[in-house]
Amino acid sequence: MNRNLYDLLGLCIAVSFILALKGLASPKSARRGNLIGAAGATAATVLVFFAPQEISQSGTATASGHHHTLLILLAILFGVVVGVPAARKIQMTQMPQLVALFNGVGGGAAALVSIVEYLKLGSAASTPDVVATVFTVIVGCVSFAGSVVTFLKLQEIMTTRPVVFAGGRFLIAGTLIGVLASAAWVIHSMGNTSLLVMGLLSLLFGVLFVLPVGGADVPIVISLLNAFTGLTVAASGYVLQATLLIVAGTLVGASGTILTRLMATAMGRSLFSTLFGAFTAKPQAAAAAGEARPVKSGSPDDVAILLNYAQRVVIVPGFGLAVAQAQHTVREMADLLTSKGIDVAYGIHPVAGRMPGHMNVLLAEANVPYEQLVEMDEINPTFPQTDVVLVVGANDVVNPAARTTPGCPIFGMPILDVSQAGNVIFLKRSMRPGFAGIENELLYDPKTTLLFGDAKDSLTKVVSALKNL
Amino acid sequence: MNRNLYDLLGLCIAVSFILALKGLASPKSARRGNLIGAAGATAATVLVFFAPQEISQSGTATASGHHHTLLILLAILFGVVVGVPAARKIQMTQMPQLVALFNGVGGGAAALVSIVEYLKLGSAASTPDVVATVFTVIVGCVSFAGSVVTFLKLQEIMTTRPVVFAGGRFLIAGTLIGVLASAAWVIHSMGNTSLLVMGLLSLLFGVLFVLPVGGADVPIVISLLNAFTGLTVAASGYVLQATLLIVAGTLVGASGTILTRLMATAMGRSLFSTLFGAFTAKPQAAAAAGEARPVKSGSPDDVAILLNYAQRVVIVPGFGLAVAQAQHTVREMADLLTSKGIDVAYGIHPVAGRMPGHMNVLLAEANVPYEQLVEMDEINPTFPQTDVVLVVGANDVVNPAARTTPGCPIFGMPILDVSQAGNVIFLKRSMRPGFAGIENELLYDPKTTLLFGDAKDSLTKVVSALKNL
Amino acid sequence: MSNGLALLSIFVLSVFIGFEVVSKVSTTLHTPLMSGANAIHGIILIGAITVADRAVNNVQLSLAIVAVVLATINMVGGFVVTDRMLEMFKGKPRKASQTGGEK
Amino acid sequence: MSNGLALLSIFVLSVFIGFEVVSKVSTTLHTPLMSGANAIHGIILIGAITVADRAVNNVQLSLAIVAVVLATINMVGGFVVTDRMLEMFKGKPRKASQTGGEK
Ligand SMILES: NC(=O)c1ccc[n+]([C@@H]2O[C@H](COP(=O)([O-])OP(=O)(O)OC[C@H]3O[C@@H](n4cnc5c(N)ncnc54)[C@H](OP(=O)(O)O)[C@@H]3O)[C@@H](O)[C@H]2O)c1
Ligand SMILES: NC(=O)c1ccc[n+]([C@@H]2O[C@H](COP(=O)([O-])OP(=O)(O)OC[C@H]3O[C@@H](n4cnc5c(N)ncnc54)[C@H](OP(=O)(O)O)[C@@H]3O)[C@@H](O)[C@H]2O)c1
Repeated sequence: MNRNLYDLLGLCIAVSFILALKGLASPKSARRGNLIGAAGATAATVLVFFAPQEISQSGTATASGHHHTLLILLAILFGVVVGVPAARKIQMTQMPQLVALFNGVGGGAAALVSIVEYLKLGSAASTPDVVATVFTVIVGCVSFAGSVVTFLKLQEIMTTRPVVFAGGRFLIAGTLIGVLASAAWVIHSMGNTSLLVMGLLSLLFGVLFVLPVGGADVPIVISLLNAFTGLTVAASGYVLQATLLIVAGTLVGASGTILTRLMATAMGRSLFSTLFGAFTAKPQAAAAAGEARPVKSGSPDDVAILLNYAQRVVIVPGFGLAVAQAQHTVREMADLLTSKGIDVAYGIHPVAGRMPGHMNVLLAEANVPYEQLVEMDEINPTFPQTDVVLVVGANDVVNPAARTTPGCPIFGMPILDVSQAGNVIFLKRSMRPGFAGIENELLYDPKTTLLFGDAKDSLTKVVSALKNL
Repeated sequence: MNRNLYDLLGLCIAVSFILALKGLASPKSARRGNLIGAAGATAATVLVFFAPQEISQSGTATASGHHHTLLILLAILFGVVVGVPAARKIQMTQMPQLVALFNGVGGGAAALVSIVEYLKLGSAASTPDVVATVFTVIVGCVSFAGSVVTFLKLQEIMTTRPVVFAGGRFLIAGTLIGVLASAAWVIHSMGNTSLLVMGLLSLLFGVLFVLPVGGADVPIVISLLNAFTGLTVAASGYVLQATLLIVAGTLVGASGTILTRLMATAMGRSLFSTLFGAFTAKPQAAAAAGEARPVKSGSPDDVAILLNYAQRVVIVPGFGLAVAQAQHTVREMADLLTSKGIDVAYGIHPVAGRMPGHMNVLLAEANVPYEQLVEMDEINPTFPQTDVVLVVGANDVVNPAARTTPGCPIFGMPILDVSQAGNVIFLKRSMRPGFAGIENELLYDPKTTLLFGDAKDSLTKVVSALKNL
Repeated sequence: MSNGLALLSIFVLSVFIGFEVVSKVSTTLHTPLMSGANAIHGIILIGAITVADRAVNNVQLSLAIVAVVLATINMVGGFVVTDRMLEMFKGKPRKASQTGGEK
Repeated sequence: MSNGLALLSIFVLSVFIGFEVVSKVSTTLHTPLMSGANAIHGIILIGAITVADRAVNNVQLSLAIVAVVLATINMVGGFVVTDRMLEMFKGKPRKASQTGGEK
């Protein structure tokens, strides 16, 4: 194929990715956008088999030509066979893990591509090429190893608590220095051993970097690694002289950066403290759970009565809803209330759940119309006119300590101001605190009723109680 | 200077222009953005004198080198001496003219640059270069000639009415064909005569294209020509291989396109009918002015009393405010009302005045805080709670015919729904209609009071009446 | 313009596009944004195919083939799961708001 | 990548940036947007200077010099008038809203 035509098509595919992201501006156009992006990606994959000779040119001209086509096609087929069922079957609560895993394999692929290209170029590589290769290999390996660890944490295959050991921070610093030193060695020697060392050190660094991050901070790390992988792909694009990879990688880099910043802000903490907090934090007193103060706990019937005589109910879903897989039951209850003429809305905190927008996906899965999902800034002024707030498995996002207790880990994080409402009902299993590990004063408030138990069970009971009223 | 460094600086300057436009997202950052853009442009101008030899290379190598530097500096100085005072002294009501003029000279400059480059390349020019040159010359000349005519119209040096003559549309079509034919000739022959013919025909086309456009549609044409000039500059950038020109020109092209579309939408008509409406329109009966129906006209004292006892007053400024230069007097009155404890806001229609956002500029000039300027969509719901609406030299933007009279020229245009308010006061000089030339039923409404006279005079009288109350 | 500079320009402009476009994404869709962006970097697949195609020995080939598998999982899986999520946001609201209308 | 294609890519990406950035411009500032964009295309000045500098005969030189003058007027005048307008939007509001606060 003619080189110009090939590049032109590459540009069109880059545009399709831009359109894919643009589509996400509204739920209406989002799916079409994603399909455009997928079509572009498919077209790119077909197209690359017809790449002009200059691109499929090889260091040693002898082995050039499409000798490995069949093998490549089989590899693609294998990837499809692995990837599609995983993507189809995954539960929406497990999205963070899946994204982490896909991100990791992407980063790994980018690192491998650069390594192969580097091996092939050998001493013919120019310094900028080598620098770009070094960047891709380091960041790709960190992204790969880090993502695998986050996956293990989120799947709870390993502990979700920060893993900190004596001298940990020196080990991390040492590894980082090792990575940088080996990078200099690669650039200087252009050898293969140095590259291998650098790759292994980078993998080690990726692991060490993520280990001390606490379970619920992991999504921030995933998003950061996502941005890194994007930049890696862009750097590979530089080495391979492919505009498409540059544009696509940069778009991902930008989106990862924005999401990371957004999560950090919505959680009221800096990125730095997320990543390195475990080293500096004074170990929290694990918030002596269930202390002697009295709370008002109620039965499903009490809750049903409160709800039944309300005019306006706001449901605040949180991470516990995801854990309990209660999204369908919540919706059933909301429909029941609506059919009784009660005004029902969902108040969505930006970091409720474990990924940005996680609650929206879970509730959309349960067919909740997205118009009922109200963002924090919009729902907060309506709490004074709300009779009952039903907090389903959320804690930190409604904890008034964020406003009142300077120095607590979530101080400064904007919260859903549910204490303004007439009644607050908490569905949770125990008096244990939420992710941030701090006591929630609201649980002891006279207007609060607690319904203990798994959110799904509790909701099922409330639904049948409501039906009997 | 090293070519790579030069190009890198060019990229930075392109970024400065992007930042300049980004700054306009809010009045707070706008001025800084513009200064960044201006700094970028200045840097570019200095930089070009240090361009690497490859760029200042010449077709015939003999004459190369910086021989004309002094002459060029003088030309720049002359341009500054002409441009700065014009920009400093112009009145805000005359902005459309000034923009038209600057746009025209820009288009002219782009056409000249391409012509000179073409003359120099001679037969060495490649076909893509020639095509780009042809595009630049045509669009640049159209933009230049068209802008000059719009300037003459807006300055009222020539009639502001559509100029239509028998066979006009055939002449336009003929000229257009001539332009295209001569373009083919240029591309085919690469000669100078053909270029000259093409340039002259393009100038003629520019004139003929704008002549039939009515005075108040001219801003749309200016915006369109602005977009065209942007594209011309981008095309010159292609010929001269300058990324900076491509980016800058394209940004302008996009902004012109968006503004053109926005104006056309806000006026409720298609771009096509704006440009070619004069050919197809049945001549309107010039809206038999001041017919026999009774209106309620009041004295400045009546108006002052109405205002004085209002709780909330909305001022709707229009083109007449600009004509009467009444912006300062309006503000004086508003301040007076505010000091009496009356709630005052300005309702700004997107196409009030003669340029998009024109009223905002005029009122900002009079120190009206921009927070008081309320956009149409926001102010419309507040009219039922408004006691008095003071319409200062506006007409079409409050004309209910846009809602009620299918087939009238402004039907479908969104309007300020002032008839919902308790009282409506019109300040105008006569019963003549506004730009669209259609009767305004609201003038005959029982809740309407008319105060005839120049807006500035009337307002001055109202102010002194208010002071005496 | 040198090739490197052209690529740099493309990079810089893409940064702006990325930030502008992504900052307009509705907050409701941040999870699909994450997985969609994730899918997009699966485009490294074409890089993997290119290097696999011109691999000259078995080490290169096997590394490249692994890269092809990983990148395919990333790309295909990413788009499929994003589509699955977005499907839930589409169409349904209409049905559901009719339900809302019943009351 | 050929030079033409690099320039085309830059053009296409700029189109996106232009639309994204401009569609975020506050409606209050549409008049300054028009004059500011106008000023930006005055950057054709650098094209005019380039061709003037390498003009080989008087026809070329005089046309190019005219272009320099026109482009300078466009650029300098455009930025100055935009600045003048934006100055009115800046700072003043604070003063004025203090006035509002007096009531
Ligand atoms: N969304 C994001 O992007 C993101 C990213 C990173 C971190 N985070 C963090 O995650 C936290 C999210 O706040 P959140 O309020 O949603 O969650 P949370 O503060 O972690 O609280 C979750 C609550 O759900 C309860 N729960 C757990 N499993 C349950 C079940 N099966 N049935 C009923 N209740 C159950 C827990 O109490 P029991 O154990 O007593 O049942 C707990 O009170 C924030 O601190 C945020 O900073 C969010
Ligand atoms: N803003 C834009 O971007 C733009 C662009 C193109 C076209 N337009 C068009 O321009 C029109 C703007 O509507 P508009 O309501 O602002 O203006 P308009 O409909 O043209 O009405 C202007 C009114 O001001 C009065 N007037 C003129 N000079 C006056 C003076 N010295 N003192 C007092 N009154 C005076 C006129 O009546 P008397 O003659 O009786 O005094 C007339 O009723 C729309 O039709 C719009 O489509 C706007």
